[in-house]
Amino acid sequence: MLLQVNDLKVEYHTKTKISYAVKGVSFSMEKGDILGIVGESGSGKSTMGLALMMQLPQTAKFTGSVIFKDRDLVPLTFDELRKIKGCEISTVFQEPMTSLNPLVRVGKQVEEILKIHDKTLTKEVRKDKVLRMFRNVELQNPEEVYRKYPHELSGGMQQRVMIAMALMNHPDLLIADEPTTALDADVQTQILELLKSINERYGTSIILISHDLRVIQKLCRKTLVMYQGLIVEQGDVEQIFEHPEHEYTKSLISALTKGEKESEEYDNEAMLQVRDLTLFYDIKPEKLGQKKTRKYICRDMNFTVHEGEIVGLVGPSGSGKSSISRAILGLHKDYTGEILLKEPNPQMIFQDSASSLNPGRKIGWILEEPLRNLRDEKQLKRVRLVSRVKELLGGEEPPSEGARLSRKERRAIVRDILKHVELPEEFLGRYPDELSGGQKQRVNIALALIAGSRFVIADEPVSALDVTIQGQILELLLNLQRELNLSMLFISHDKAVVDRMCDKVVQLEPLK
Amino acid sequence: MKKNRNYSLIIGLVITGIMLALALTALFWTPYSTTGMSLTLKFAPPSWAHPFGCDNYGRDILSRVMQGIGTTFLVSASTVIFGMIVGSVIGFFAGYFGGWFDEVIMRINDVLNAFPSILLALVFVSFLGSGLMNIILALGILFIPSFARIARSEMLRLKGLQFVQSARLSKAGTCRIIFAHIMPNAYIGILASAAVGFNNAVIAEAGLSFLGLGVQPPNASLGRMIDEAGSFLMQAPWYAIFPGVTIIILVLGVALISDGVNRMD
Amino acid sequence: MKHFVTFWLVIAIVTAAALTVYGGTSTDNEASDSVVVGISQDIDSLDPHNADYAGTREVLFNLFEGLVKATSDGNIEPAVAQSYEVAEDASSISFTIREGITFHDGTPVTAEDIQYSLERYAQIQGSESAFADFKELEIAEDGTVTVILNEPNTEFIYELTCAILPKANEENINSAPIGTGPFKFVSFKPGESLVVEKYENYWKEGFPYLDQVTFKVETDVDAAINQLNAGTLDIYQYLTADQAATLNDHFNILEGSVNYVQGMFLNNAVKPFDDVRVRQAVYYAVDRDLINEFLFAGKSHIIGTNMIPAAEFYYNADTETTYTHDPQKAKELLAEAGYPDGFEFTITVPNNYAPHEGTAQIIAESLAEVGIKANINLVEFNTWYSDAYVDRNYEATVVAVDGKLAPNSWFAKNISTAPNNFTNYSNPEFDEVYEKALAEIDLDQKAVYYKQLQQILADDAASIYVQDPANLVAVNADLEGYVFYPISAQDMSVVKFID
Amino acid sequence: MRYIGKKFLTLIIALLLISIVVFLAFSILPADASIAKLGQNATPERIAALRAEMGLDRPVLVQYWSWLTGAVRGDFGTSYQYTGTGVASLVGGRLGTSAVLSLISLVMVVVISIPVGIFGAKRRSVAGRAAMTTLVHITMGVPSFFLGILITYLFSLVLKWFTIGKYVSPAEDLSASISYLVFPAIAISLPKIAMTVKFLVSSIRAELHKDYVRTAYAKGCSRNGVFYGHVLKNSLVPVITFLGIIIAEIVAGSIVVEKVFSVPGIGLLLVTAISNRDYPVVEAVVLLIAVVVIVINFLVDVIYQIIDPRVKL
Repeated sequence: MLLQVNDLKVEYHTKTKISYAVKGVSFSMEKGDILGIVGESGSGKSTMGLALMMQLPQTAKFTGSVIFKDRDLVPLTFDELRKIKGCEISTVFQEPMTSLNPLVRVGKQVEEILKIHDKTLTKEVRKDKVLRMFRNVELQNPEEVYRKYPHELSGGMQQRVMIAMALMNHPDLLIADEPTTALDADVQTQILELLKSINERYGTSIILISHDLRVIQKLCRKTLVMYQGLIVEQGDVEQIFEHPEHEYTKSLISALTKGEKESEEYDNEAMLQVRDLTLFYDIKPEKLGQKKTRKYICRDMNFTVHEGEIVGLVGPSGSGKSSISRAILGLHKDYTGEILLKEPNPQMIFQDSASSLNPGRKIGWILEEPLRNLRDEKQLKRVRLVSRVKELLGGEEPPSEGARLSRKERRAIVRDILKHVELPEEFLGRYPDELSGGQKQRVNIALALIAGSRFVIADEPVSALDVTIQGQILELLLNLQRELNLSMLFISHDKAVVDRMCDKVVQLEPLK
Repeated sequence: MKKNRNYSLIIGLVITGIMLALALTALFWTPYSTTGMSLTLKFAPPSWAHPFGCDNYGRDILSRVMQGIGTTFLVSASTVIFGMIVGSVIGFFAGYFGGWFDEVIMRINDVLNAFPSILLALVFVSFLGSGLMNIILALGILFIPSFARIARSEMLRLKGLQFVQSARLSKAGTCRIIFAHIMPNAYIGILASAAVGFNNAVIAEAGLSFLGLGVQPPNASLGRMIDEAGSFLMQAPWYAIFPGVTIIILVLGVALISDGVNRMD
Repeated sequence: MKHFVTFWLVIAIVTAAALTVYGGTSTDNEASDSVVVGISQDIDSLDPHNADYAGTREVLFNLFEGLVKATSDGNIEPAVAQSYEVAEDASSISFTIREGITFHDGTPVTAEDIQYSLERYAQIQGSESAFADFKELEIAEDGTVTVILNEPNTEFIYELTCAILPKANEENINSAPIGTGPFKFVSFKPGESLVVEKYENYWKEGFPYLDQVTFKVETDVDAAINQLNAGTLDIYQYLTADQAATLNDHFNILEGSVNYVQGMFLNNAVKPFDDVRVRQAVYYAVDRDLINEFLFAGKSHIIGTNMIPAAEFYYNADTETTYTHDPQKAKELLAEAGYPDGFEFTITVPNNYAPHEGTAQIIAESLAEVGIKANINLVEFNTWYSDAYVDRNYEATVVAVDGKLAPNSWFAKNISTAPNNFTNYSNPEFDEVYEKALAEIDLDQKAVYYKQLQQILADDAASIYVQDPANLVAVNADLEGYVFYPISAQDMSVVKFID
Repeated sequence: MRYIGKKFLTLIIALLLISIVVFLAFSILPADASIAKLGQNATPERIAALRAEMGLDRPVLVQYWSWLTGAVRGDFGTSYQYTGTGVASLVGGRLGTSAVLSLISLVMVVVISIPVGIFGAKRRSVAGRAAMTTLVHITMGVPSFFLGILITYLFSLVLKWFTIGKYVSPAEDLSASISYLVFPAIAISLPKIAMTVKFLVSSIRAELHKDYVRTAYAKGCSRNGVFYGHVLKNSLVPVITFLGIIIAEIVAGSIVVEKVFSVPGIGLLLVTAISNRDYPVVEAVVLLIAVVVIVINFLVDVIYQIIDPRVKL
C-alpha cells in the first residue's frame, strides 16, 4: 500500500469567511498505480493535490491522516517534510511558463533538486544526470536546453523540464496537477504519452488531477470523481464510463458525447463572402531607412456564410483565426482580397469573458451602450421592429420616431434581451466580477444581439468554461440562432464543439 | 478570527482630519493673531500660554503653524489637482493614440523627469514671481509628467482588453471610449498616485519656501518658518522643530491613507 | 548568491570607515599671523575700476589705493600722492607723487601710470557718472601732476580715491592684479575665496601687521555663524543682534553702522503718496524704535532724513525728532487728507538683506493700528531693480540707499531732474538749495545748506527714513585694531594679533 | 547595438529640448544679467555698454546659436557674474563636490535599504510589520532641508562630530571631504532609503506569491534557500528601475541641502546663478545635471538588461 488517505478535511480561514474545500475524503493507492482525480473548479481537487504534498498555504487548517509508505505526513515538521518533498513525492504544476524561476538557467534549476537531497554529488555528475533525464523526457539537444532560460522554451518543452525535475530523485509518487490544460491539443497527447511511459519504465505511481474527463480516460486506470469537496464516485475508469452511478458523473459524461449536428445545405443569399483574402502585418523598421518587413498570417482564404448558416473555423492556435475575425469586423485593416458583408453592424462574442465586460460598469449600463450609440435610420427601424418595442412598452405610446431610442425604450429592449439569454432582471444592477463565467458569457451574447445585428462571430465562446456549463451556453446559442435566423462564424480549436454547432467547417493550417 | 480592520487607513484619516480641522479653524480663528508682534515675547519658550513658543518677532508659533498648514494644504492640493487633471488627459490621449504623438509626449516627459523638480520650479518662479498662484502653477506643471506616465500605462493596460474592442463594435466614438469606458477603471490607479503626489507637493513647496521663493510673508508657510528658524537654532530650537514636525505628521497622515487605500482593493 | 552578499558587505565597510575617520577639528597651524575674514557678498571682479558690488570694494580697499585715500573718520588723506592742492576756482587739483612709492611688483609709480588709471576709470564710469567732470591730467617735468576739470567742482577730490594701476599690467588685471595697497594678491577662487599677503615695502611705515588675509565668501549668515563658532572664520560683518547673541564668548562684537539710509521709500507720483499729509501720517504711524529693538536690539542709529550720522560735519541731528510715534496724530492727518478709514497699498521688498523684510513686516503691523493695510511683495533683487528702481512701478519699497564720501551723493537722487530719482520726489526749493550747496567753496556755509536740505526732506516726509542699520561685526578676541569706515571698506592693515 | 544608437538619439533630442527650455525661460526674465551685475549705482548708459559687451543686445536667436556652437566645442562662454572666469572652470570646480555628495547618497541608499528591506519583508508578526510601515512612512515624509538643520544642530553644534562649514574639496583631501559630506548625504538619502525599503518590501511580498516559489518549496528547498536563492534576485529587478528615478531626486535634494551645509556644490552655484541671471552658468549646470541623470538612466537600462534575460534591448 503506497498511499492511504482517511477522512481528510481542509478549511481555508480568510479575513472575511471560512470556506470548506475538502469535507472528509478517504481513498487508497497501490504502488505503480495511476490514479485520476477529476472534478470541476471548486470541487476541491486542487486543494487535495496541495494537501498530499503538504504544501497548503498558512490560512489552511486540515485534519485526518495521509499515510505515505506507512508514515503519516500530517504531524511532520517543515524540515522533516523537506526530506520527502522532491525526493519521494514530486509535483508537476499546471502553468509551466510561470513555475520556473525566470532569471535562472533551466539546467541549474533542475540541478538544484539534486543538490538539496544529495550533497555528495559533484557538479559534473549532477550535470550528467540532468542531461540523461532530459533525454528520458524526449527533449531534443539537451545540451542546448540546459543553458537556456525558461522564457526561451516552448510550453511543451517547459513542461518536459518540469517532469524531468520531478523525476531527478526517482520519487515513488508523482502528483501532476492539470499538467496539460495550458498546452495545445497535440502537445497534450505527447505529455500524456510521456507520463504513461515513465510509469511503465520506472514504476512511478502517478496521481493525475484534471477537469477534463478525456485526459483521465487516456491515462488513468482508477479515478475519483470529486464534487463540492467530496468523492461522489471512485473505481476503474472503464467501469465508471460505461455505467456511472452518481448523478453528477452522469452529467459530466453526457456533456462529452453530444452528437453531431445534421448539417443542412444553404443556397440562399450569402451574408458573408470572403474572396482570396491575404492577411499580413508590417513590423516597424528599427533603424531609419530599413525596409518594412511584412509578416503574413494567412493567404488566399475563400469561404462564404449564407443567411442562417453557422460556419465553423477550426485550426491550431497561431493559425490566424482571431486575425481573420478582426479583419471581418473592420478592426484589422492590413489585408488584400475582398470581404463582402451584408450586415453593416457585425458583432462578436469574445472568449475571455473576464475582460470582455467593462469591470467598472454595471451590466445594465453595458447592455444599454450599443443602443445609446445607435444612429443610422435603417437599423433603428429594424431594432424597434425586431424587439416589438410597442407591445413591450404596454402598447400605450407608439415607439418614438426620433433619431435615437428614448431611455424608456432602451430599458425595455434590455429587459427583453435578458429574457432571451435566460438571466434574471436583477442582474442589471450587478458588476461583471459578481457574475460566474457562464453568466458573463450570457451577457456577452446579449450584448452581441441587442443591436439587432444579423451576423455574429463567436470566437472560442465556451473554451474557458467548465464542461457542464459549456453545454448550456452552446444550447442557448443554437436556440437564439434559429429563433433570430442569425448567420454565424464559429471559431474553436475543439473539434467536438465545432461538430456539434456548425453546418459547414473551414479547416485552417498555420502558415509555414 | 478578529476582524482585521485597515489600521493604516483609520490612523491616516484621523491625522489628516485633525490637520484639516486645524487649517480650517485657522481661516477664522487662531489662539493669537498670526502677525501680532510683541517685544516681550521674543523667543518665548513653549509654555501653557504659547504651547509652541514664540518666534523672533514674538509671534505665536502655534497660530502661525495652523495658518501654515492651511497654506501648505491649499498649495499642495491645488498643485496635485492641476497636475492630475492635465497630466491624465495628456497621458490618456498619448496612450490611446500611440504613434508619434505618444513618442513626443514621452520624450518631453523624459526631459521633465530628468530635471530635478526644484530646479524647474526655481526657473518658473523666478520669472513668474513668487505669488501663491505662481507657486501652484509652477509646481503643478512639475506634476504633469508623473500623472501623464501613470495615465498612459493605465490606458495601455486597459486599451488591450476586449471590452474596448466591443465598445468600438457598438460604434462608441474615441472620446466616449476614453472617458465613458476606460476612465472608470483607470481613476483608482491615478488617485493612489495623487496621494503620493500630494506629499511630494508638500515637500516641494516647503523646499521652495526654504530657498526664499515660496509663499509671501507675512502669511506663514511651514517651509519659510523653518528657513527663518534656521538662524536661531541655538536660542529657539522649537521655532524650527514644531513646523518641521508638523510637515512630517501632515505627510504621514496622507501616506497612511494612500497605504490603506491600496491595501483595501 | 554568494557574490551578491559580499558585494554590499564591502560597500558597508567603506562607508563605515569614512564615518569613523571624521576626526576632531584639526586647527590649521598657521605659521605666520593669518586671518580669515568672512564676506557676505561674492567678489564679482578683481578690477577696482569695474567693481560694482559694495562687498567687492570693501575687499579691494586692501589691494589698491588712489591718489588720495579715505580715513576712518570720513576725511581724505594723501596716499599715492605725497600732497595735494585744490586750485582757487576749484577747476583743477595738483598732486606731488609720493617719494619712492612702488607697485606690488616693485616697479615705481610713474605719472604715466596715474594718467592711464584716471583715463581708464573715466572711460569705464561713463559720461553720466560723478567722474564725468575729469577732463585730463597734465604732467609737469618736476614730477607733479595736475587734474584739470571740465567745470568747477569743490567735491571732486573725493572722486580721486579711484585706484592707481600699473599701465604694464593691463591684460592680467583680472587674473593677477597689482596695486599700491598694504596687501598684495596671492590667489582667487570665484565665489569661494580671495587670498592676499603682506606687501613688505608698503609706503606707510609699520603697516600692515598681518602676514596673510583670506577673504572667504559666505553668503548664508547661519552658515557663517556656525563657522565663527567652529573657528574657521575670524571676522564677519552685518550680523543682527539675535545672530550676534548666538556666538560663543571667544568673540568681541564691535558696534558700527552700515552707513546706509534704510527706510520705506514712497513713490511720490502714486496716489495717495502724492499727498504730503498722507506721507506725514504714515511717518507718525511708523514706530522706528520698535524696528530698532526687534532687529538690532536698539543698537542702530535712528534717522529722520536721507543722511548718515557718520558724516558728522554735514549731519543735521534735529531731523531725527521731526516725527515721533503718534498713531492719534496719524489718524487726524489721514482724516484731513480724506482717508478717515485708511487705505491699502503694497510694499515691494528685495530679498537680498534680511532686515529689509523684517522692517517691512513691523511697519505693516504698526500701520494696521491706524487702519492702513500694507501687503508685502518679496521679490528678487534683480526684479526689484528693474521694476521698482528703473521703471518706478511700485507704491512703497523698503530698501537701503548708500552714498559716497562726497556729501552731495546723499541728495543727488532727490533732485527732480535726476535720472535715478526713483521716488519721483520734486521740490523746487530743494533743487535751488542743492545747487547753492554744490557750488559753495566755504565748507561751513556748505554744511548749513546741506543741513537745510535735510530738514526739507524731513518736513516733506519724502520717504520714511528709519535707521542707519547697526553693523555688528564679530571679531576674534585675539585680534584688535578693527576700525569702521563711512564708506564700503574693511581695512585689514590696522588689524593685529594681541601678543 | 541598435538600442544604443536609438537611446543616444533621444539623449541628444532631450538635451536640445532642455537647453531651449532654459534659454526661453531666461529670455523672458524681466531683469537681465547686466542689471544684476551693476546693482544700485548703474547708470542707463553703463547698462547699455555692459549689455553690448556681454552680447545681450543681439537678437535672441543669434545669442542662442552662438552659445550652442560654443557649447558643442566645450566652451560654455564666460560667466556674467564673475567677469573673466570661464564657465567651464567655475562649474568644473564644483562638479567634483556634488558628484561625490550624490555618489555617497546613492551608495547609502543602496547599502542600507536592501538589508533593511529584506529584514522588513521577513518580519512575520503583525506588530513587527506595523512598526516597520510607520517608521518607513515617517522617514519618507521628512523634508531634506529640515533633516539637514537637525543634523547640523545635533552632530555639529552639540556633538561636535563635524565642524559645519569646514569643507575640503575632494581634490585636496578625499577622506576628509567624504567624512564631511557623509552628513549632508544622510540628510539627502534618509527619505530616499525609506522609499526604497517600502518599494523593496512590497516587491518581495509580490514575488512570494509567484508560482516558481511554490515549485521551489515542492523541490524541498529550505525557507532561506527559497528566499535568497530565488525570491531576492527577482524582487531586486524592479528596484533597479526605481533607483533610476531616485537619482534625479537625489540631485534635486542636494540643491537644497548644499545651502544648509554650505557645501560649494553645483546646487548652490545654480541657485545664486539664477538670482544673478548668470545665464551661461545656469545653462551649463542645467545641461550637466540633465546629462548626468539621463546617462544614469541609460546605465540603469543596461544593468536591467544584464540581470533580466527576458529584456532584449
